[in-house]
Amino acid sequence: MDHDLAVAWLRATAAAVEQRHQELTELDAAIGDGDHGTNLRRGFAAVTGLLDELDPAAPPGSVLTRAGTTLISKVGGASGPLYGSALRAAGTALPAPTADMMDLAQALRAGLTALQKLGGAAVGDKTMVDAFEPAVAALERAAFDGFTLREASALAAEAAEAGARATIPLEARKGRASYLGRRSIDHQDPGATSTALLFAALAEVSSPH
Amino acid sequence: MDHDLAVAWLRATAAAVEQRHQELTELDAAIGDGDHGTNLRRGFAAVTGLLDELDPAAPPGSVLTRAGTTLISKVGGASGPLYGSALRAAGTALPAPTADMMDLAQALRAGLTALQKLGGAAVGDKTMVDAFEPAVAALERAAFDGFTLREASALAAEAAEAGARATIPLEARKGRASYLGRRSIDHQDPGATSTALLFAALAEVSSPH
Amino acid sequence: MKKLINTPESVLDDTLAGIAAAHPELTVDRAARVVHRADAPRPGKVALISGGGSGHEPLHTGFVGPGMLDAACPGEVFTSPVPDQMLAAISAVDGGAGVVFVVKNYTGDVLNFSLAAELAAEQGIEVRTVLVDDDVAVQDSTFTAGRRGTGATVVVEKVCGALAERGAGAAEVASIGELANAASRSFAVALTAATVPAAGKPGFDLPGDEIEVGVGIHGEPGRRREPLRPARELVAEVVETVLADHTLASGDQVIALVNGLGGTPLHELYLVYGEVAARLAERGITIARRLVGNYVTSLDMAGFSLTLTKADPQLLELWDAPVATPALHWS
Amino acid sequence: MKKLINTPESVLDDTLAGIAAAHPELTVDRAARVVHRADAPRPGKVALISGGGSGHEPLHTGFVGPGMLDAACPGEVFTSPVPDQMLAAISAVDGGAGVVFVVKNYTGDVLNFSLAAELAAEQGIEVRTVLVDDDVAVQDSTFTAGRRGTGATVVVEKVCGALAERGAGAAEVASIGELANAASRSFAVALTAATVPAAGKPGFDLPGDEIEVGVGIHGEPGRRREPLRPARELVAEVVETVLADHTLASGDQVIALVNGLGGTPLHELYLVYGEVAARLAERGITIARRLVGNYVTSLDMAGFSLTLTKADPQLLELWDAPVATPALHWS
Ligand SMILES: Nc1ncnc2c1ncn2[C@@H]1O[C@H](COP(=O)(O)OP(=O)(O)O)[C@@H](O)[C@H]1O
Ligand SMILES: Nc1ncnc2c1ncn2[C@@H]1O[C@H](COP(=O)(O)OP(=O)(O)O)[C@@H](O)[C@H]1O
Ligand SMILES: [Mg+2]
Ligand SMILES: [Mg+2]
Ligand SMILES: [Mg+2]
Ligand SMILES: [Mg+2]
Repeated sequence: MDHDLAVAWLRATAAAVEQRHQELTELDAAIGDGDHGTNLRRGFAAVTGLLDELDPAAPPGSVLTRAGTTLISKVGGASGPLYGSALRAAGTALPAPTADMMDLAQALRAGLTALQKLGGAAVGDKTMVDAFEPAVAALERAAFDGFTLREASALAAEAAEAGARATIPLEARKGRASYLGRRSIDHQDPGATSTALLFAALAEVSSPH
Repeated sequence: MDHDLAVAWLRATAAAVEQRHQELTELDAAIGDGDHGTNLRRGFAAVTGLLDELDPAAPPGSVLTRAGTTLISKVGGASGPLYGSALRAAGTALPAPTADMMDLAQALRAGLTALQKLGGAAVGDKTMVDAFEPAVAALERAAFDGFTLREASALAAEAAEAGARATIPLEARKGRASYLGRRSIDHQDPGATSTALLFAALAEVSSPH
Repeated sequence: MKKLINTPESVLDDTLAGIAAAHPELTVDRAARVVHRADAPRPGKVALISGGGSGHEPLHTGFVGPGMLDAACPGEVFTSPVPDQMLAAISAVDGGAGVVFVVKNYTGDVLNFSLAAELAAEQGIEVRTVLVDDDVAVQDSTFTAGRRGTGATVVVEKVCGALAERGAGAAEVASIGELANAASRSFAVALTAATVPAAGKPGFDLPGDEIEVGVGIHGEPGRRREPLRPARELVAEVVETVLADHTLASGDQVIALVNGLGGTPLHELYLVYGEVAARLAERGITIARRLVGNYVTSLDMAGFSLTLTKADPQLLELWDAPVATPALHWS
Repeated sequence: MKKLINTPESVLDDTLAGIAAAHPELTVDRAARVVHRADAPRPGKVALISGGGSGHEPLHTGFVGPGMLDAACPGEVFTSPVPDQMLAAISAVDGGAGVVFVVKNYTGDVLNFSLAAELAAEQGIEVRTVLVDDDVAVQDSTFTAGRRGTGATVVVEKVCGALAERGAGAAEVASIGELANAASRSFAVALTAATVPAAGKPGFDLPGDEIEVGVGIHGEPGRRREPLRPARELVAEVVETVLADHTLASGDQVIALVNGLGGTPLHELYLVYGEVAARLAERGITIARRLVGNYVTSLDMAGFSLTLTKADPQLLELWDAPVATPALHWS
């Protein structure tokens, strides 16, 4: 991952959020407070603003770190600090000026660890972790198997998507949805859904057009 | 009019109000504040309570006066003082122990005068006066022509009913409906409608069953 | 109808039970339906009494206390009180120095308070009445019942109360009330209709995105119905409407009341206040004092009213005087 | 959606403009989204800072002033504030005697305030946090995010503010806040759902005569849905529910808050308070102090919450201490 790819990834995520914020908000309305799409939209609009002004020489890690800081400053809610801290930790772990597949997988693992440390959620708690963890695991496996970024990110996107869908039958144990107890069952977690968008965006920008 | 007829008249009015309070309230909702039926229902329930406890020797005038006082004490709104003062003035004017047709007509004229003095409304202002005035005028004519109470009160009831219906095309100039200006047109005045009930009740109790 | 009540018939009594429990500093006579200062009567002090239909809380019960009303007479919901209540209030709070009624200009209120004044006069008690009629939505002409009394009631009760507290005579108290009323204009906009408990359904239909412009506090229909617009435009128009009927010029000071009608949350009222302040600033009018909140409500109606009182040093000084009531409290 | 707003995006900023205009005694930093005492920082005084999503007004901005908060950080509607706001608040009001955060227990609030505390620590500023979690509708277990913070926030901010005003240290201020929180339990009932401006429609469907029992202040669904009942029965059940989770016995004293959720008129809240008082009297529990009104709202939601804080002489004394904020004001 280099500067351009990091920027492209964040822009593609911003575009996906812009396009699907209503869906995210509706998922959140069902088991949360109905603002997840609005929150991320506000955050990624600010990230887009940041990217527009960015030094083209900035290493990819600093792109992610600064995007994470922007999310923390703009999103609020649970998802802002979680995504923000994840991106910040990932960015900090990413070597400059370019990172290979294994570097990227490790950096995103570092991001996930930060997210989990802050939020305290494990896989199965019906949160973004349920999409994030399998996506990172898929990246790690693919890196280990020597896959290209295109192949690896496609696998990660699939895994994130499957993880998001797998939250449907779960009972939430973290975040606002946990107040619902068993009534959180049969709803897809909004944060896991936006995580799937994040990894789909990575796959998208990693494929030649 | 004697004690029994006065009591019967008020009871018949109370029954009519109880039966038709919703209609009165709906008329008031259209051009007022939607409480005319509720107001009169509360007032006539109290009048019924008064009648239950009344000295059987009380002259008819005192029955009306005390009923008027009860309405003033219980109804509130515009209609309470107006009907209450009208009944009080009529009762005061009624000779004891019995009143003939002319006495009754004159007493109700006194009641109407008190009502108009208090409220300041003239015929055509779209108020209870529009039903009250023609009813009293009909009674006076009938008394002059030597009609029986049965005949006279039937004519008065008809006149009151016609007067109430005649408020429909009028623009209100008194009371809450006057705020509406031209938009008060095409609605029947609730107070005129309840006045029609009052005179219909008089006709009802004046007819042999 | 969704309301936190027991039965429509018992709303007033049950509310009074709550007020009695919540405010030990007030005396609540549930039988007579009078709320009055516990320390009344105060010898030598003019007794300031108001009242009106319920459903406008905190008006009037929430304005009883030192520096404001001596007693309030709450009627049934949206129905004026009966003269017996005012007479009971007089006998509870009359300190022998005269009685002043503050009456909102509605036929029912005017008739019931004037019967009460007549009956009091028969007992040798002279009553003066301040009539509040500030709502510019109604044309004040011989063809109407005249302007309705709305938000200015708060200002009138406050300044009369302050003057009465200082031992002023009844004529003086009534005349400052008349002055405050004459200096005040109000206008209201409803986003939804109020539901009277006994009626069980909203007083009028307000479909989709429509609003009632110039509504009365009993849900009396307003000047017109129109689509809801952004607050900035709507408030600009409300300010225009109030000023069109006012004698305010650049350099003048006002007391401003942005009042919620009951169902509108505080953050919207602040937002409206911000727009009001901006529009008045453009015209060089200074808001010297203000209230933002629910003061003269209309049950659960959503919407707001704006009251502007042209303020002179005397009115401001009386406005600032200490007050200790459930709804207004400063020292 | 019928709201007095300009655009859903500008609600917070426009509301802050209104607060700024209405309260010259406060400093409103619209860019930083911080509302703070104009006389801050006060050297030697612990800085008491709170905040949370908007839409709960007067919470928290209405509790800024002498005797209560030094600063409030309002987030977007129903969305917790971001750490930048808390850092800006600290730099505006930190008098060098320590900082205490009052945080309602929601994941978003907890995370953002704790990031802020971390960042402050990096600047050498130690922050203590009082977590408010009083809502008994949520089971407090490792399988949930824990109890939500609701009405008790008012009590916590009041007593912490009183102690801070007297020059107590940060540890002492935080510990009285924890004590007040531990002594408090709340429960809420919604008659209608709130509409978040950005969403444009009610957060949940509440058909016909149904109510949401145990609702959260962001419209989080409650324990169950059931038909609306007369206030007497409903309140009796709410009182039961709160007491079932409390350690109150006959002879105890409480501070009681009957709080409107935004769309419920004051007369209904008084009626509810009357029922609460009657139920507690039956059990020999004395309401030593009380508030009846809109304090912790949920936009335009109709309904109420009940908070009972077991009161000891120290809490009562701090409750009675002077306070001068837009929403609480006594001397
Ligand atoms: N403790 C947690 N750990 C990880 N993810 C969480 C946690 N709490 C909440 N989330 C995620 O955050 C999402 C909600 O984000 P958002 O709606 O933006 O915040 P809020 O709940 O504050 O309104 C949830 O769907 C869930 O995936
Ligand atoms: N000034 C008046 N003179 C005569 N009748 C009046 C006057 N004002 C109102 N009314 C009558 O009172 C009726 C309304 O009574 P009601 O609804 O009980 O009182 P309110 O208007 O106070 O709610 C009107 O329909 C009208 O007939
Ligand atoms: Mg959310
Ligand atoms: Mg009426
Ligand atoms: Mg009425
Ligand atoms: Mg949120």
